[in-house]
Amino acid sequence: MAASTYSPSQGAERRQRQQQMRRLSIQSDWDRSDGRSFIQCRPAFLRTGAANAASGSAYAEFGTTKVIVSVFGPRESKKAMMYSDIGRLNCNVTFTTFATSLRGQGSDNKEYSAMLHKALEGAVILETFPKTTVDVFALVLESGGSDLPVIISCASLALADAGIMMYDLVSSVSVSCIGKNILIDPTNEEEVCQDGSLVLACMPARNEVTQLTLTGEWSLPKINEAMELCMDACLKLAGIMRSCLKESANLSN
Amino acid sequence: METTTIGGGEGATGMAAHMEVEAFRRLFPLPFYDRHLSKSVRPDARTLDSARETTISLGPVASADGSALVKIGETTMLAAIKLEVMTPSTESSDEGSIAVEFYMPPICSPMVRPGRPAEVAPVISQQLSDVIMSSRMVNLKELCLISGKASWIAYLDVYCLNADGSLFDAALLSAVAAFTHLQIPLVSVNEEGRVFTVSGEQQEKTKLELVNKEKRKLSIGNTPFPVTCVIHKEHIVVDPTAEEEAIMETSITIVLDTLGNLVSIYKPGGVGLASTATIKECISRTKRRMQDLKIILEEAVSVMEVD
Amino acid sequence: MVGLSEGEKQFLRGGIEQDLRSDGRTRHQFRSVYVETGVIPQANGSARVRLGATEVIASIKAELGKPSLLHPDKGKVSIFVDCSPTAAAIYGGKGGEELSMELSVALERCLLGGKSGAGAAIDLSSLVLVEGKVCWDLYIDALVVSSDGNLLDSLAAAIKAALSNTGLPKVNVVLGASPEEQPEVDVSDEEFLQFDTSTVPAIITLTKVGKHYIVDATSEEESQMNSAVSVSVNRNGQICGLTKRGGAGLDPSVILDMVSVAKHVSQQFTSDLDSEIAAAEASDE
Amino acid sequence: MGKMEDRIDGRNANQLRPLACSRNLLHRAHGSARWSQGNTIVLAAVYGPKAGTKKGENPEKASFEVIWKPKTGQIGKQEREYEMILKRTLQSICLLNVHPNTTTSIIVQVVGDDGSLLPCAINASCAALVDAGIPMKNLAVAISCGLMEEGSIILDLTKSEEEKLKAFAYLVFPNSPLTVIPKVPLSKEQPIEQGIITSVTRGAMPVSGYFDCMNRGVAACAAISEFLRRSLQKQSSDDTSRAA
Amino acid sequence: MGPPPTLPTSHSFSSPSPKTLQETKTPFEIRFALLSSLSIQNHGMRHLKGEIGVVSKADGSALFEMGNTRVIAAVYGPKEIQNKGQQMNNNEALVRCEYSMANFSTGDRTRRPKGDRRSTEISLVIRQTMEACILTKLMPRSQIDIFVQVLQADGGTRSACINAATLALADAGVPMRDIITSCSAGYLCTTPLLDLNYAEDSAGGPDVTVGILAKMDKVTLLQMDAKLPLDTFENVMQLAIEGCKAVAQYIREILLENTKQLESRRGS
Repeated sequence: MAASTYSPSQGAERRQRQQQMRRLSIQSDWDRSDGRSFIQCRPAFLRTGAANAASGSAYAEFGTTKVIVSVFGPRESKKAMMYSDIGRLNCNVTFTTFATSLRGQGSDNKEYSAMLHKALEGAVILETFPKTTVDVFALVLESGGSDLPVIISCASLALADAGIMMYDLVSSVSVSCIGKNILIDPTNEEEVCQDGSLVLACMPARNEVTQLTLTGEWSLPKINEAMELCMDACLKLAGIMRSCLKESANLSN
Repeated sequence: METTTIGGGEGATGMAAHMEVEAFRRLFPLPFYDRHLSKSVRPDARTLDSARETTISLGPVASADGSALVKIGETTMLAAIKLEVMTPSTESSDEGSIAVEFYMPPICSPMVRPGRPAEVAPVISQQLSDVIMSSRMVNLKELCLISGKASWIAYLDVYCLNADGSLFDAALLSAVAAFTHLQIPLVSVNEEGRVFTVSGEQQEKTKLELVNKEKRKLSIGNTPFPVTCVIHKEHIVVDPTAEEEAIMETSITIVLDTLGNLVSIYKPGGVGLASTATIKECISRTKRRMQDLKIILEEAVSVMEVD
Repeated sequence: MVGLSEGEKQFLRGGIEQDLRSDGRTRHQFRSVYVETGVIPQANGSARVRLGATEVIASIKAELGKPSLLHPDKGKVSIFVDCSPTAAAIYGGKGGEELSMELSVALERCLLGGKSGAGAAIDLSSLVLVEGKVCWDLYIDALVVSSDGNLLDSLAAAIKAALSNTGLPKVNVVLGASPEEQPEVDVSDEEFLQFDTSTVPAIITLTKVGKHYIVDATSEEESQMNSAVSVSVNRNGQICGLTKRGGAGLDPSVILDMVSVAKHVSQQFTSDLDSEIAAAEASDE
Repeated sequence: MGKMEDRIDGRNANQLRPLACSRNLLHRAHGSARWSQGNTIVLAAVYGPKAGTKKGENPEKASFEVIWKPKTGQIGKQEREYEMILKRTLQSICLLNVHPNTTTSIIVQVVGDDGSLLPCAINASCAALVDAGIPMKNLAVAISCGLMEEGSIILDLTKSEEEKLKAFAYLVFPNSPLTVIPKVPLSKEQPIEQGIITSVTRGAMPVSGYFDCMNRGVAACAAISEFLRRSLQKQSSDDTSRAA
Repeated sequence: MGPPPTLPTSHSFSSPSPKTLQETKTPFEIRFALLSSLSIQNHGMRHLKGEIGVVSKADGSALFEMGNTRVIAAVYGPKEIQNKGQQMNNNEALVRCEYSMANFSTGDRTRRPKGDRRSTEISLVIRQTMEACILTKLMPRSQIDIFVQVLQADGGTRSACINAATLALADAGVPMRDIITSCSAGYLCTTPLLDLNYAEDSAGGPDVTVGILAKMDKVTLLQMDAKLPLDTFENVMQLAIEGCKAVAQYIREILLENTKQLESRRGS
């Protein structure tokens, strides 16, 4: 045995996944486990001001995916940094040890940190805070699928809450490709058996894509279809984000 | 200009007449608090011996076996317990174990940066595990599955989501609440000796032999409840905020259990000294606060049961 | 870390606008690719690829391992890219870690397909020897020795060349009587199985400078980019992965256009690369 | 004074293990001391005050840093806690306004651990600070008190006693100016006015038990501080003293 | 890979049939070949190969091979000091060195973290050795970075790195008082052995690494592990010095050849 302790649910989960995979790959039409249609997102719950120690913060809950993002700054850059006449954006994503079904290490997720940075850097007007750094720290409390898009959307909301200048809010949505079908906003179980995935982050008001990643095998028309689906969902999500910001602004007035 | 925080009393009070409150608070924090305390009120309108509003909600993390979210004022703690199976050591073959870890992720405070864990995090971590073990809140024998073969190890991970003083109080309270909420999964053993979970329907279908049919909940006896006080001159300030902790450096944490035993008196140095009378006073505050916390915890549990 | 003067920048941008880049190439033309295989004798397969002044080495090592619990019918492949400080002084210390991680992730995304394994360049199920018991673990290690832009495309080409150079020894597995017993493994040192690399895609990075996009950018050209899109295209013209780099946003229609350009360019590059690999293999024999 | 039940090592409940303190052992350090209580031995070295404070410390005061070196292995959570307790304890006995914007480092090397490690380390660091000439308000004296099952109290616990006992406390008292004037007994009527600097407890105990510990602790600390004072006053070249 | 160059000088050092080693493919075969070479008990040096200018973006670079050990060195600088905190002395150039091993450089694949103890130690050794020959006083307030990357490790990586670094520094045009070359020698089965490979090195015998300033005939680096009687040690060290001299001869030829090429390119 490799580890001295183990989670007793491993076996059951494996069976469940295999069953699901078999089911999904055979059928072309099925119901999603949470009753949504293929092009329906999970209900989104967004709030700003989740942690008052930060300059700005936001909490996002999409189904069981729960994320808190705090934004600190603009504040002094690290001493080792060289002079820069534009500001720096520093992103860090951490998962709690209990975020996933198997207990994790609770360490930084470098890959997501880099992706978050790429998705946001095009939207933040770095010229407005020269020589300083804005820190965007995300903590995934629970991972329930589509984690990265939720982190990105939540982070841009937190940036807005902190009053950092941006060209537009960044909203992000992912789709999974399973068999012939394209599923929007996939859950964990769906992500495990996906054949391909596409994550898109965009600034809807400017119709610009700030980040796009794609895995699996895709044809050109299919990419087109998935991107349109995502852009559409991003636009709607941005609307929800905007009303959340307005709400908190009204409250503080 | 003389701005020493220790002796700046007179100069500061003299200047206070022509100064905005916020500026005075920033420049002369100690006289600012002194003047408040002398009138038995705190900047957030609390009296010296009242704690901030405390809420407990159980089960916020679905992927954990037990979890709780505790807020004391703005201080927010999320505790979750995940159960894993281990082979018990030969000395305590019929006992499980508890592994406690306390995290301060960078989101909780501007002082914490990624890659450099906060200085106090390991200290609180150690304090938590000491108190949980000292109080014998959890009977480790209840975590045993098959004597000598398999027992539960409860990984208790407490995350500070927002740090605004009295971190240990919130952390211990969330840990206690998470243990109260803990639901032990039904398990069975396969021929290789590995333990695996059994869902309800599976059990009906296959008639697997269950290992722990009765032991689904831990019997939590002797729940420990903490109160942190700041000692400043002759005042005892209950449940300090981060600002109060930073300005008035001496703090003392008292943990009592429901039987009235003293689980811990923790006073790591500090300028102020704790005399017998002070400690007695703190203990009586703790007793009062314990009654409130008990009710809050019971209410949280009853809300869960209604759902 | 490329310091260019205003004049140089203008020259570069102007050249790209007029479809004549500073080294004489057109916008959609690759630098000549040079492949050498079998450069690391202790690896199962290895290759060195040079694109202009960019030089990378890839090595494939195969070890016998146990399939993961979640995928008992699949072998494991992991890709690690390392940026040697020799390539640029900023990769010294921990400076290269971020880029190394980014390249590793991008390569894994392009070569290993979706989570279910669909669209993977390397057929993971072909790596399994006994289901749930024994499989090959492929460790793909790549090293950037010299860097002059377009690292991702060069790395993908080097990995493809290294894979076609790879021979996995034939293995005879004798299962033990009880399920707990470790199976006996007999590794042949004479018979080798070749890898089929026809499904391995090529990565084409399109760098957007001004209004135009160019392929195979040098580091000077990369310093002028607004954004870049790396597309991995396999022989059938299917897209196997896509990564966007650079901060500036792109219009969705531009992205789609870039993808179709990449698809077009990939045909020429793939055939060039394949013939280079074949030539290298022949000289290696 | 309770039952005089003999302990494993033959001491009675009130008896401390043999104390030893030697100073100025290390050449490079500005001050150093080795303190032993039986087989628990700690070596403390003081460097500083050096210019500047670390980030997050108040630059208007002198700041301290404590580095704990375990006997073997890596520093863990327990050691980090000890570092913090030691730092705050020492901060409270030093005059912080004398050298503002400086940092004094105290390196604590555990040589032997046979229980009462934290009290021993506090005593050693205190002696090392005196040796380094760091301005201090008063000395701090630390003691461990264990609470027996039937309520009696034993002092200066060994490791095996710490493991067996239901509850024990590490207490740190200031050595008050009272002890400077010899032969003024701490009478029972006189309450402990100066109070405790530091308190760390393990295990649940009745509230009265804790106050018993405090009473007994303060008496024992008077003896320890007497020893400390004598050993610090000795200016012999050898500088080593041993308690009977 | 070009044709293996024959060792130009000193007939006493015969090449231990490098061809067979290079043609091998699998780790098993390599190990077998290495072990068989062990039984030959060769006194000679493995074949050498040096190449200048392998990294185009670097100010100076070189590839150096000693048998199966193959390293690349790149030099960046002299340039402005990046981190002022590292500056020790205002009157001298700051020399930095970083040694790294590729994941695939050894037979057993291991993922090694950057800056482990071994590589820190070797970095320090190389830095101190190179500092001895660089005229640091001529370049005050500047910094020279030397990066060495091991592509294949088969014993004597330290020596190969120092030789590569010398070539790279010369390529970068960094002023040096002399060229430093290095070679190792060991003592196995009562025979002093020159230029140990991995199998010989791991046999547990002593390993003496020597670095010399070739023209000045001075030893700047001397490292040894394990025990050796004093008189034997002298023999082994002498052997290593002979090896260094042979390497120096070869390096000089490469540099000369390189200069000639530069000259002809400029002339045309």
